[in-house]
Amino acid sequence: MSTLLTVKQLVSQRAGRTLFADLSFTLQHGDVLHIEGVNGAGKSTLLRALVGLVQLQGGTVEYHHDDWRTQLVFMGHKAGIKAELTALENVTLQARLDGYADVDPWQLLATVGLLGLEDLPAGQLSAGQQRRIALTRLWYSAAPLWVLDEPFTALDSDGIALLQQRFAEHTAAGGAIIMTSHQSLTWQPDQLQRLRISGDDE
Amino acid sequence: MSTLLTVKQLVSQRAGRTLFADLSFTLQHGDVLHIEGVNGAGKSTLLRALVGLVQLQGGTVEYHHDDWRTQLVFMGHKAGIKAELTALENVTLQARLDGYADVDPWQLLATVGLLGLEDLPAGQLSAGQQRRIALTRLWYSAAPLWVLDEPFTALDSDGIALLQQRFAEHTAAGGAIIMTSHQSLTWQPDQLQRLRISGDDE
Amino acid sequence: MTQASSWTAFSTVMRRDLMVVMRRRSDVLNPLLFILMVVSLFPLAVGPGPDILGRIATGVIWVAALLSALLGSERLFRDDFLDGTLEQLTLSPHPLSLLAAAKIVVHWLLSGLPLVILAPICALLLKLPSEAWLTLLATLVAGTPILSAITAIGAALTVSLGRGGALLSLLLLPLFIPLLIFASGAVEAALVGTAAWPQVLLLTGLSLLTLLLAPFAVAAAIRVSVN
Amino acid sequence: MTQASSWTAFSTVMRRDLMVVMRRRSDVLNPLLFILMVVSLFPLAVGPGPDILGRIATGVIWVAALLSALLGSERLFRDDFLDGTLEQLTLSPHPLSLLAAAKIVVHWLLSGLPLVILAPICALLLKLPSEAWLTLLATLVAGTPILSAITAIGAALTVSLGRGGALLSLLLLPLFIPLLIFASGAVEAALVGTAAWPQVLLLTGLSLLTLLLAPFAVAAAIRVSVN
Amino acid sequence: MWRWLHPYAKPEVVYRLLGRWLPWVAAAAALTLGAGLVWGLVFAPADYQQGDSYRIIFVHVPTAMLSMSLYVALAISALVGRVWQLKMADWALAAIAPVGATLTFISLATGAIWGKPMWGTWWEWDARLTSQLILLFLYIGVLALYHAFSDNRNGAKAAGILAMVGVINIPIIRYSVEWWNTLHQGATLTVFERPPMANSMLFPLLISILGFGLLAAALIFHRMRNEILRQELRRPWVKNEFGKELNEAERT
Amino acid sequence: MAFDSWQAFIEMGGYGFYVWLAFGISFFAIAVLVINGLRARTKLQREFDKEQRRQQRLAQRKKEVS
Ligand code: HEM
Ligand SMILES: Nc1ncnc2c1ncn2[C@@H]1O[C@H](COP(=O)(O)OP(=O)(O)OP(=O)(O)O)[C@@H](O)[C@H]1O
Ligand SMILES: Nc1ncnc2c1ncn2[C@@H]1O[C@H](COP(=O)(O)OP(=O)(O)OP(=O)(O)O)[C@@H](O)[C@H]1O
Ligand SMILES: [Mg+2]
Ligand SMILES: [Mg+2]
Repeated sequence: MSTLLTVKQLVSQRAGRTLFADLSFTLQHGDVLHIEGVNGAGKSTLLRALVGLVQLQGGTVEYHHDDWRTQLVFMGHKAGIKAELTALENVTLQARLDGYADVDPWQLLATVGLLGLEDLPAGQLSAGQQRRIALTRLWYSAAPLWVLDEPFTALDSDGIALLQQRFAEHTAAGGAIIMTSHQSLTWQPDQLQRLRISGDDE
Repeated sequence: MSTLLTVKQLVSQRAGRTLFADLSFTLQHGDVLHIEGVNGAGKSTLLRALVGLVQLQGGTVEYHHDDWRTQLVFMGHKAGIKAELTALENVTLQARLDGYADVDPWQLLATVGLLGLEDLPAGQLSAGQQRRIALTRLWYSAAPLWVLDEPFTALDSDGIALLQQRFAEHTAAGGAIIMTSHQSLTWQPDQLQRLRISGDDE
Repeated sequence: MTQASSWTAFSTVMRRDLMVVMRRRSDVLNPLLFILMVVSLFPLAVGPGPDILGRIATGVIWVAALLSALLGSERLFRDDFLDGTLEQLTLSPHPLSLLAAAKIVVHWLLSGLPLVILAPICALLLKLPSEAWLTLLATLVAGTPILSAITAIGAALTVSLGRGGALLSLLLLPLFIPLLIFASGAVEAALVGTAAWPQVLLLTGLSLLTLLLAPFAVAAAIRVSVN
Repeated sequence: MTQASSWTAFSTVMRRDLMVVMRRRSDVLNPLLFILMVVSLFPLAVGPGPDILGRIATGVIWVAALLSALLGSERLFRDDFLDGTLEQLTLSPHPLSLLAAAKIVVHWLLSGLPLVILAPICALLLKLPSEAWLTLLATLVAGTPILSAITAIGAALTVSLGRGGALLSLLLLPLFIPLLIFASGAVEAALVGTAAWPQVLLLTGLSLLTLLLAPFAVAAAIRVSVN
Repeated sequence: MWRWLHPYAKPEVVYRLLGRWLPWVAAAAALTLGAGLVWGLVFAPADYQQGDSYRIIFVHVPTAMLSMSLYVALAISALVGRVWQLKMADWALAAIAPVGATLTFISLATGAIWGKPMWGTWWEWDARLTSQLILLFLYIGVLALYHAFSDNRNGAKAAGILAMVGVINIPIIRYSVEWWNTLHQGATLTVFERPPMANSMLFPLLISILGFGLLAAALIFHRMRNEILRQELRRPWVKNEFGKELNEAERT
Repeated sequence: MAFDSWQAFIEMGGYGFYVWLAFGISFFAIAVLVINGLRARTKLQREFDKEQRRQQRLAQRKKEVS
């Protein structure tokens, strides 16, 4: 399998504390990289740095694709949906922004179990339902690399199972996933890497 | 043990769907009530109704104490802390608003493992650390009834263990807890009730 | 909870909101500078003739008041709503109307007070004849609390998505107009030499009435929004 | 991603923002009401003499334009920042400056366009002599986009701060001043009968220049704020 | 170019270098400024038109001149900071802004005071005065924005963007104000045209200008050092720097 | 020397108030700037001390834990 991403000697210092130093890894197609660490270890910082949202103090992140932004789905702690818009509108607009103009939002909503709720403003949906709206992105996107920060937050066990099933499909099709989760995976990926950030030792 | 709360025949209809109907229970001192249900079942709605944030379509909630607001800690999906203020300021101000003017914020921060981060604006802390700030409330409050919506969100396993230990102390001292959680408890309370809301059947 | 601790809650809400806006001591200056800038826009816009400036001075200063009230309004409850602080306030053992009053006071401290403080300088910059200064100040002292109270009601109503709320707040905005009429009428009276006190008295009465009732309206609006 | 899909992204950002605002109807109408209030305040304050009113009319209308741009500014990025939409925009495969341009357009549609539409009514209310109407309209059409562009820069810079409007206005008002002066100068010229077109042309040029450069500044500012 | 700058961009190196220069620049500033001002105040002859009031010129003109050039310097360091990602440019930005703002304020204040005897009014919405006022506002904006961020690096970036936008605006402001003013009223109150100045006045003025320049440099150096410390406070090298002082302070 | 006496120097040919006010304000402003810079340094020193103490607290706590 070919390499998607090479990360070399990343250093992050935040407010005077060293979160991680000399962190390197490579990511192949089909890989799942599970980043672990206690609260405040620096997992989110690392993910955000990988997608270019945060500047680190050192190191390089190298994508083996010219137009790397199109190769990427990032989902952070915040869902990134608009509370004022309905689920349907949110999905449609999100897909268009991501560059997929011809998705079928109804199909997507059905997949994540939101059928029948498509006309409510997202702000009135339950926490898990709001996350599900954002997660629809994983069903239409063709990007090989998913960078997901705590994707299981607020999901019920059915939701988690559904998502892991999608993960399995994605990696089987050659996609790669970098994720954090305080809940352990119930699914065993073929190519699982674990990376533990020990934010404690200063 | 005496009764804290009696709930009779609650009915909730939202946007035309019936979330639950004829829901009744009583809560004794020392009880833990775990409310279960899929995403969108109506768990948060129920909790918010119990504390008076939401008006339901029917039923009664009866507190066996005159000044019930002082008997209560509610924590919802949103942490309720100010991103602009430091952890220390957040804890101090939150305690004062709750009516506990003489808490030791340093001690509280140490308990939840935020020592050394007290001077950073809360918005710059990690997701779990922000939740921990909000959770300090459970260490100083003398209220017997805790109503907690997904208290384990964003916490690492140490954090969850810490919180469950605090739960055990609280119930041992006669307190009661109503909570929701998609993660199952690793702690076995003496007086555990489970309430399943099946939002599915319309 | 005793009376005393309700007072603590009041001051805590106030302190918290002020701290958010003023992380640093120098932030205190921001509202003041803002007023100065708004006021100096007009001479630049209409040209520097003193006769003209003096005549529009009242209008300018009151527009500044209006603007600074409206600019601060959106933040008044929106951030609290989004981060969950608002629902915690609702659940506080203290009367919500008291906490709402604290919000109104904060809003006034950040938008009304700077104007009251700077009124003399503004009057100077705008070349308002000196016989009207006191009256201007009096109208500001009496009138700006009304601005804050009404904006707070509007902001509380619109904070969540409720469309009804949004429309209601539109109904509130025009309530400013009588205020503006009374205030500029008073200064005008002082300028031409007739007695300005009836208008000022009226404003003061209105102000007291509003301040008395507004906290309850705000509290009710918050409860609707949180639901 | 092809060129065409970048255009889709542009229009999607615009559509989304407009839809959000339309859900909260008061957000649309508030700026309009504000402008009308400002404009109707001055006849009250200075008394109904047409000579003075006419002379200050341009200034008042332009100041109203500045202020209504400010009023809409907080909303521009704050909610996006808080709910995570802003970071998604940053990660979009389309150039961020293009999406920033969409934001600028939305801001203009909500604060500049209403003014352009209301200009005749304002001119009437303020008794601006009719020979200057066209020039006024021309300056508004050419100038308000600059307002929106600069406001967007300021809003993007301050979005992560949560300090409220005073700081933002502090940054923006000095940058607005040349615009104010050029525009009121042009109308003045039309009033005294000299040619106004050089100024209008200048404004148009400035406008184009700003619209060309501002998206990049906004994009840079967003990246700083998201960090 | 970048390579060459690189070793100097090391915080501790810059810090020590500035520390070495600071006493010399400060001494030179004190000397020239003292000489220029004493010469101007005591020895230069009175102006035949303005009498002794013209002596304000020895503060007013140097500060007015510096106020502009410092803003340009501010914008340049912002640009350098953005393009080459040099930390040093960020520190310079943070150090220049307060100095520039103060000098702008001084030129405004002295101008206003001078205007009272000369024109009979403290303030007039005159072109030069107005554009100077706006310059002060621009400075204040940059400062306020910089300090609003709790992370100084982000603060410097944000303030830098604002400074660059502002510097594009300066000529426009200048031009607009000049033009606006001449339209509304005759050129009655223009700041007087450069008269053929006698050497006895010109020399002290030039020396004062030099003096104020050196003073600004000294102040900027000092502030840059503070800025470096603020951002490197938790680095080991600062421990050496400060720890020593700490121990000394504890002993006494 | 442009002045005959100390008195004349203070009076500045009738413009004494303006000249000295201008110089006074200038001096005051620069003094504020200088003092502000010096105080910033002492404040940094204090912050540094605070940081040291924070580190100590942390170290102590870590010892307690382990
Ligand atoms: C608030 C009032 C004033 C302000 C803001 C002000 C501002 C300025 C500015 C910005 C400059 C330009 C420096 C340069 O081009 O490098 C300047 C120069 C000058 N000002 Fe003023 N000024 C004020 C009042 C006065 C008054 C009242 C006088 C004397 C009657 C005066 C005399 C001068 C002179 C002689 C120069 C040098 C001219 C030149 O080199 O171009 N200023 N002032
Ligand atoms: N903008 C910032 N400025 C300063 N420090 C920051 C900033 N963002 C994060 N930090 C610090 O970096 C550390 C790591 O934060 P991060 O969000 O990466 O943790 P995390 O591993 O994702 O934790 P969690 O499991 O709670 O999500 C935290 O201690 C936090 O204080
Ligand atoms: N303000 C509201 N207006 C209309 N419907 C609402 C409102 N709030 C919630 N609902 C509906 O009520 C249902 C239950 O929501 P609730 O938040 O109680 O679910 P939940 O059980 O807490 O789910 P989760 O596990 O995702 O947190 C959802 O389907 C939602 O659409
Ligand atoms: Mg995280
Ligand atoms: Mg829920």
